[in-house]
Amino acid sequence: MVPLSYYLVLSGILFACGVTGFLIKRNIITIFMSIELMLNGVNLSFVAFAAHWQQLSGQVFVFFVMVVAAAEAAVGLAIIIAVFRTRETLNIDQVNLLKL
Amino acid sequence: MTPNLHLWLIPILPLIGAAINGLLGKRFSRRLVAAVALAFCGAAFGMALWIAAQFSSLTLPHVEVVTSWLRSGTFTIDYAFSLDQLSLVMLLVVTGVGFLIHIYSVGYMWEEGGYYRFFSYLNLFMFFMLTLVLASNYLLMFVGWEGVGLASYLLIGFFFLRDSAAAAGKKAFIVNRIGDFGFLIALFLIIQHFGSLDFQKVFAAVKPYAAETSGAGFLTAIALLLLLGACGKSAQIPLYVWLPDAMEGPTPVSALIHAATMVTAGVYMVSRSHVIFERAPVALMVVAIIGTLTAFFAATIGIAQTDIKKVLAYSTISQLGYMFMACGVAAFSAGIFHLMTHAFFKGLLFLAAGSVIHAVGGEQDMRKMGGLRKHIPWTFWTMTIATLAIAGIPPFAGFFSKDEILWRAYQVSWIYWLVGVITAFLTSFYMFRLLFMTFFGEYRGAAGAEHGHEEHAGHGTHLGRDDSRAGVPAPHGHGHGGIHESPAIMLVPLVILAILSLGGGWIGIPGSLGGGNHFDKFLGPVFRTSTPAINSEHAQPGEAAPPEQQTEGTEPQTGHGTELMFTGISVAAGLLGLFLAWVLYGRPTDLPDRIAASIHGLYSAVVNKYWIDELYASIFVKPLIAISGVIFWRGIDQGIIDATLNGSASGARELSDELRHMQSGNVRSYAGWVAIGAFAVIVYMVWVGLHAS
Amino acid sequence: MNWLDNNILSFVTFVPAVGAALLLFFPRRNRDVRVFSLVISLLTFVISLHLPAHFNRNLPGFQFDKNVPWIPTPNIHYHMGIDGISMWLVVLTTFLTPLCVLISWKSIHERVKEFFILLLVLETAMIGVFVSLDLFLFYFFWEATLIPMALLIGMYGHGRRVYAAIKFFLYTMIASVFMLAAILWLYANTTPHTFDFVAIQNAIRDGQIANLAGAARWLFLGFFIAFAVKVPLFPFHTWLPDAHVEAPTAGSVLLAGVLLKLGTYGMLRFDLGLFPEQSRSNAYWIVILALIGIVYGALVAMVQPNMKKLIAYSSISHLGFVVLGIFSFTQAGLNGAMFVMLAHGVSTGALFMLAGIIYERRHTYEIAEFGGLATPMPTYSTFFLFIVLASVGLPLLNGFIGEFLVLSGAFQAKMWWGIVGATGVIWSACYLLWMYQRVFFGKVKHEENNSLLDLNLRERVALWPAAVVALVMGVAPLLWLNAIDPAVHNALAPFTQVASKVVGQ
Amino acid sequence: MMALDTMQTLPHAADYIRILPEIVLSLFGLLIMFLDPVMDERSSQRKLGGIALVGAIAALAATLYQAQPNFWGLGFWEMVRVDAFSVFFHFVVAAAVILVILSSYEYMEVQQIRAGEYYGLILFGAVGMDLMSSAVELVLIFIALEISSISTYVLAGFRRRSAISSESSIKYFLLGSFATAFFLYGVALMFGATGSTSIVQISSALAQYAGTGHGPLLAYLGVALMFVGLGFKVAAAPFHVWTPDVYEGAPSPVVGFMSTAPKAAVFAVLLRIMFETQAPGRIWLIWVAAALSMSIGNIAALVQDNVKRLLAYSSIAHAGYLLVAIASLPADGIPAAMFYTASYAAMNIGAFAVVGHFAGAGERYVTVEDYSGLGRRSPALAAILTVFLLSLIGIPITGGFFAKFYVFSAALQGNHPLIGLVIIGVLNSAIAAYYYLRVIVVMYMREPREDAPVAPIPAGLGLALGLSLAVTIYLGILPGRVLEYAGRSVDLLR
Amino acid sequence: MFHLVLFSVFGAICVAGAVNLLVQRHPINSALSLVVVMGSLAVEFLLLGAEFVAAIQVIVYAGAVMVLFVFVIMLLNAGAEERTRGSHVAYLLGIPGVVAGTIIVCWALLTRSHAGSASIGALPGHPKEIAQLLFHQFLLPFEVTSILVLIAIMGAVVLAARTDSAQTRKED
Repeated sequence: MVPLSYYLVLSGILFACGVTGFLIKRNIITIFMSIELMLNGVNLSFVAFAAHWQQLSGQVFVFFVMVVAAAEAAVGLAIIIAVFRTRETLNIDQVNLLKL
Repeated sequence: MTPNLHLWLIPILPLIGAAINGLLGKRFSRRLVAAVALAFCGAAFGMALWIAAQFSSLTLPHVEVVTSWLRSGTFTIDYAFSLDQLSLVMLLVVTGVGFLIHIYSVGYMWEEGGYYRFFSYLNLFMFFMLTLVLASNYLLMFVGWEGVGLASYLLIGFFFLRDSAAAAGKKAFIVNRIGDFGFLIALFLIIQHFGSLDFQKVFAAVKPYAAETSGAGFLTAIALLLLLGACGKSAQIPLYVWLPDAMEGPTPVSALIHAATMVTAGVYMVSRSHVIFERAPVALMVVAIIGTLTAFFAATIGIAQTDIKKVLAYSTISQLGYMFMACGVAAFSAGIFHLMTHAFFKGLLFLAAGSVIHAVGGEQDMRKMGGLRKHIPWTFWTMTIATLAIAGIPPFAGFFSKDEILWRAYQVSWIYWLVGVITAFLTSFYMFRLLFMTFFGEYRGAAGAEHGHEEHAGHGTHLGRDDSRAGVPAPHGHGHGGIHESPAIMLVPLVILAILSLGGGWIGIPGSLGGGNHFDKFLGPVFRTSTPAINSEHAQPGEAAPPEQQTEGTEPQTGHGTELMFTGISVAAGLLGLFLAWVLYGRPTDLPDRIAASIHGLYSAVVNKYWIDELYASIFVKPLIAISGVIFWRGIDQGIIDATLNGSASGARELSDELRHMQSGNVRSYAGWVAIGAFAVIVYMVWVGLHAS
Repeated sequence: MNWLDNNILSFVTFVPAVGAALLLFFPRRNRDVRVFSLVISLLTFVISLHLPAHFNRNLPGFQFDKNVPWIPTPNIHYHMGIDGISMWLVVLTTFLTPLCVLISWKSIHERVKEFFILLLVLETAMIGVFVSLDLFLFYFFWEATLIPMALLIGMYGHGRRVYAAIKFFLYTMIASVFMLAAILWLYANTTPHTFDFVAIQNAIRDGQIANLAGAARWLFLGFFIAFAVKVPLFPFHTWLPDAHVEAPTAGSVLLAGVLLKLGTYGMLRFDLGLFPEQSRSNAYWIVILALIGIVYGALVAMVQPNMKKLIAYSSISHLGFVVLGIFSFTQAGLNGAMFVMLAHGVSTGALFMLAGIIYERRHTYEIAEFGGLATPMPTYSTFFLFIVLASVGLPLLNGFIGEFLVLSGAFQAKMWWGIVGATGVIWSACYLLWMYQRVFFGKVKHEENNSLLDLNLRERVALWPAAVVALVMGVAPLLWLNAIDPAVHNALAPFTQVASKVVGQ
Repeated sequence: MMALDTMQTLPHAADYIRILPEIVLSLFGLLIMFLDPVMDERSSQRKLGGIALVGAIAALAATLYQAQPNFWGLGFWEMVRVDAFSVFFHFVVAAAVILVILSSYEYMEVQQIRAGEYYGLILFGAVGMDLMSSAVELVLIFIALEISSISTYVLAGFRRRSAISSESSIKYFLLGSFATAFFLYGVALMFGATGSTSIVQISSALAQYAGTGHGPLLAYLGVALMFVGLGFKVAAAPFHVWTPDVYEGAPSPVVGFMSTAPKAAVFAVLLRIMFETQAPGRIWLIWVAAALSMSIGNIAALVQDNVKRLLAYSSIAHAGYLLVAIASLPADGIPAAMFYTASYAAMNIGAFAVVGHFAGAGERYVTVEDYSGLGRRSPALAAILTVFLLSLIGIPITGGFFAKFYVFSAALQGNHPLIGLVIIGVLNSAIAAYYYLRVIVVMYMREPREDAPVAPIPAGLGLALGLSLAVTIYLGILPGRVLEYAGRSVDLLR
Repeated sequence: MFHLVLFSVFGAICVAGAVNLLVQRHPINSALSLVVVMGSLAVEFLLLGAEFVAAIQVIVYAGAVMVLFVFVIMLLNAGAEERTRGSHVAYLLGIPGVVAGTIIVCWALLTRSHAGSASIGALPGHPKEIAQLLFHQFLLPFEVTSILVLIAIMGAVVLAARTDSAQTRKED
């Protein structure tokens, strides 16, 4: 028997790691991965809550999240490629023509 | 049931003339212009005479309401004209003298550009002056009051190419405005206390009040404020400064406006409101003091002036001082009497002076004249008469009026009398000085005629239009050479006025000289009905005060003997002045210069009119302009207010500049902002949540 | 009420707008545009004359009332109506506009079409402000006056026109949002929600507005600030000189002639009308500001080197009289205030026209550039003198009546108000006559001035009406006052009660 | 009814009508996808644009058909609800799509953009937005949100030759999905707090939670995180930072699109979540966000020289005004907000259409200075832009005026009027006048700059401008009917 | 007990992977550690009984998506990220904010989310029931996802497709 809150905390930590990654990583792809990490964290809490409420809809939600994540990945990576084409860099700090 | 005299026509007629000349005159020939002007002015005069003719049949005061002018709530002002003895006298004087001067001007101004302008202004003046005289309420009077000021502004500035003339006109208007300020406040006080400006109503309301012997109440306030107005208009201390400058105007203007009529408006107004003044002893005293001071003060200045018109100007101020003195001692009829005679002889003096100036080609400096009596005899003789009159030599008009005033002044305080006598002496001195310097000795201004051209070198700018020479005084006597008598059309008025200044005083011969003092009696109804009750308890409005309380016309306890003695003294003073003038200026001598040298400081003070103009300039005008310019405009307006605005604007821009640095362009910092925002939101919501549960 | 009386106000208001709309489809040929807009503005004037002609001077309250629902939510009505106060302001507007068209005949060279479109739109907006009795409608027109005016200044002005335009726009805009807030508050707190002026007035009088007590003060100020800036009252006045100096002649004429009156009209109608008690309690400092404005404006005007700036400051001084009169809460004062508004509209409008005329010839307003103009331009100088005298307040000309009434009213309210105000009589003479002397008297100082042409026919046609009206207003003020007086009496009605209340406390 | 729905295995016919606009849009999207390859590259743009236009109009028609009350109600097992509220937003979205398609009609050629995907993405994105406004189930909301987001990510990067375009795309994408994650986490917590993802049940659950401890805290957290996500999407401070960069880089018509339609949809979601679930503790949250957005947006815009950036900041500010409405009482706040979205859509799309047209190939002329003397070079364009700008300022007889007006009057309703917020708002709208005015001033009061040529207004753009102009003016003169319609949806959301 | 052990072990692996993702400087390492995270998450799902979810977690996520990532990394042969000066906002404000926020949230989750405890397979999510839901109640979302995928495809095609003149530089 494990308190569900442990699962929730775990998910929270994962989410936090994702956010941190977004903040500190420079490589666009890695940043994108951090986002995926956040989503995973969210998924965990969905499943946990589903278990708590005995509601399958939580798990279904996770399913949809995964689909979305996949779609995002496709688009996101395409965008990354496009950026790389015009900039020849993956360092987010150098993608700053637009400012002020 | 009194007949409808259509009083309103009297002012309107000259107005029509003014309108015609002003709008169309440009296309008229000079004759036509003159004809129009004379016609309408004459018509007014004729009407005045006609009214005078049937005056006895009127129930006085005779009021005619034309229509209502303005209304605000219950407070209304009508176009209402009233006629009583006082206004009749003024009416005759104004129209009569005015008409004469119109005639005179036809000749005098013949050479000037802007002929039509001149006459339209002149008629305009008549309009306003007559409104002032005939008005039946203070506001309508104020209309005339301001209007004459306007007319004098226009006429003083008639030679507008001369900066001095333009400046003088402005000065006159503004100084008058200062007086009018007082007048306005007085009106407001009257409205506040009596709810009306109608003479009859106001006076009726005032009558019950007792004289404010102890301290000063609102009546005193009203009186003093009215006095301020009067001082402005009648050139009394401290507001007299505009009148000497006003001599920049054409001479007939000086004669009409700045001697005969307009400047006496103050006296008229004070006498008109005598009901109020009589109840404000303090104010009366102030009037008397101002009058006395002015009379003396101006006379002293008059001594040293060399410009013939300036001398006359100061003498006018001085004579007006006499009139104020009269009013101040509640001898209103005497004041009006002097007003009338003064109108005659001073008008004459100016016209004569004009004729002199005309003769010597625009020269006004007496030092450049002399020995003119053989060239222009008519002018000489008429001017002599006028001089005798103003000097108070019997039996000329001035004698009687001035004597009356002095006598009445004495009864109030011997100081007034003393100063008055001294002034009389000074008056005759400088007047004869003028006479001698001008007409006796040798002609000193050989180049005068030529001199005239440069004097007002205004005609550098000829544009060949009608108005081209408007505003430049024509160099008189240019064309026909040298010194010459004026044309008949100018001499006729001189003669008529000479007769009047000779005999004009006879209608007011005091009893002490075996006369009946008809003038005083004539005006009696106006001035006698109203002496204040000792205490307001047992005095109802409109009730005539019992005879023994009357200050007017009561024969003083001192008998004829003393009165004759005083008369003698004043005459003597006049003669003394004549003699002294003869000694100093009658024949060529350097005595005057030596005297001047010996009392140099005093002399230069007098010559420079005690530097009053400079004083005013340095304590009022300059500081005001400086403050407005430096402190208000540059300082407050631009320095503070605008600066603050622009400052706040630029402040916003800087803030904005700071804000845009949020946009570092770096995604991670954006994410940072989002994270911070999220953090804040979370904290807040958790806080709320904890409090909610 | 027949059909015409029902809709006359709508006609007066929107005829110029329609004209502007038609102008859009005009070819860019200047002459037709000018003629057409002249016709339109004259037409408007003629129509507007219907108002005084059929105005019933005996019954107080609003006439030619037109009240139809416009927007259901919020409950906004197309509610128009005039009383003796607003009627004459409407006529003033319609009277000045044709003159503006005439005066801009030649001085506008390019983008003529746009100019006249803006002018006509502006006219509609201004009239709308005066006739609308629905707070919303009022605000609507109030804001609508900003754009055309700002564009007129910015597009056709001189020198620093952009700065002036923006300053004008922001200044008035920022001020009027406070009024908007106040209006919204009133709307939200009246039950049933309404913008109707009369309804709200009654609601306030009968104390039917929720928690008004606390808010009234702020509402009053909200309205007041907007009006004070428009007037402009002393500390808020600095936009005016800039706007005037840069504005084209027509712009200045309408700005001084009408736009400033929007402010004073607003004070009269809304501050006094809605918040009598607050007006009372705030009157003191407001009057002090007004007095400062009178003296300060005059003194600053005296030292202006620029003719137009001088006139601008003189309007500040004159409008000070208006505010003084309004917040004296006396019959005379309010009558006078109204009359000064009208008189100032005519005479200052004419002054700006005259300034514009000389600008067309010399392209400068610097007084130092002139001098001795009376010689080359006698007629011009005569007109100028006449108008100057009118605004100096010479009796029998329009300026005097108003000032006299205002001052006597103020004097009754508080003696020293009247006294300080009356000094204005002196000041105005000082700065105007001095300016006149420097411009017209003396010898011609600059050669180029010798060849100046005197007024041409068009300019005379533009000036004569102003001059005549200035005279008639002075000689027969009753023509105006007998309509104004009852309205003012009406407006003052609450103050008697307030006074008693004040005494009661 | 619900029970019945869950029993039966196939949805009603009515259910399909309840998603009719979405269906129409998707079909046309597919059609475009199929046709795109078979047409030749050059001539395809106009044809496809035409088809897309037809599709959008059809969607509009579908919305109108759907609008009849007998179709209202829940559909697809409580997934969507059609009511005045959602219909209104469907309408706004469809209209926006029409305008955008028209305004990008020629823009495509000028910028050489692949038309097929462009129109397809717009149509599919519109599907997402429509669903957002009608969905009552967080799952569906989430997916719809993603659809509209992803399509806009891609659209933002559509000027592929331009580095800034792709940059704006990547920034938008990264930050967008970042925010989505927050939203999702919020949803998770909400689910955790109530055990359901259906808004209907959530609200009932929260209702019965009232008082009893524990549960709500999660709910609060959920609301908080959802607000972060949605606030980001509507560019509300402090989640607005992405807006200027993205708007500057993205193609102008797209900016016009994504600053209006998705925003409207997200606001619909916000309204639903905030009001329908009676989201606890929302008022001050939104109060602060609104104040910040208005102030930051307007003040930061003061010194912007790039028109697109300037309009970006202005859109931040406008999001702030909208939030004011959401902070106030539902009865007046909801209609005000809805009206605001509508009028804002009209004027903003119009403005960006002008900007896009004027910017020329490669969006070269986008600084304020470039607009010098536009009033002379192209009076029509200048005049139209002026109207839009005036409307953005909030000057009478334009929709913008009434929009602000309703919002502020809504905020002043009730016993606790948000006076402070209103004061901040009106002051802001006054400040805002400055920078909009700057553009007008430059257009009319500066000498023309010849180096920035102005192409004559083409037909499509002209039509778009005319339409949005008409709408702006109409809303400025007769806002009554629209507002009244929006008003109907109030009780449905409470 | 056994449950707790499994949870803690895989939870630890999860966190470790997540942290490793952060510290690794080469994207490929990060990607691999992310795979680890996902794998262990799948186990956690299983522990909660969500078999179906766990399965697609492995297949779709760890399989498809991550492969895509790796592929792109290879395609752009992204090297180790170089140290460029980052943003102060992110470090000075972001990180502390995140930490604090996490603490608050975790605290809230631990104390206030009275979610009970779960035994192994707390909520068996058999594909059957999931499918029931998906094709009834969640039919609409399910269908809509197809549009989502469509968009994704289109977007990918548009953006990733070589432009005719790919070598053009940035225009501004």
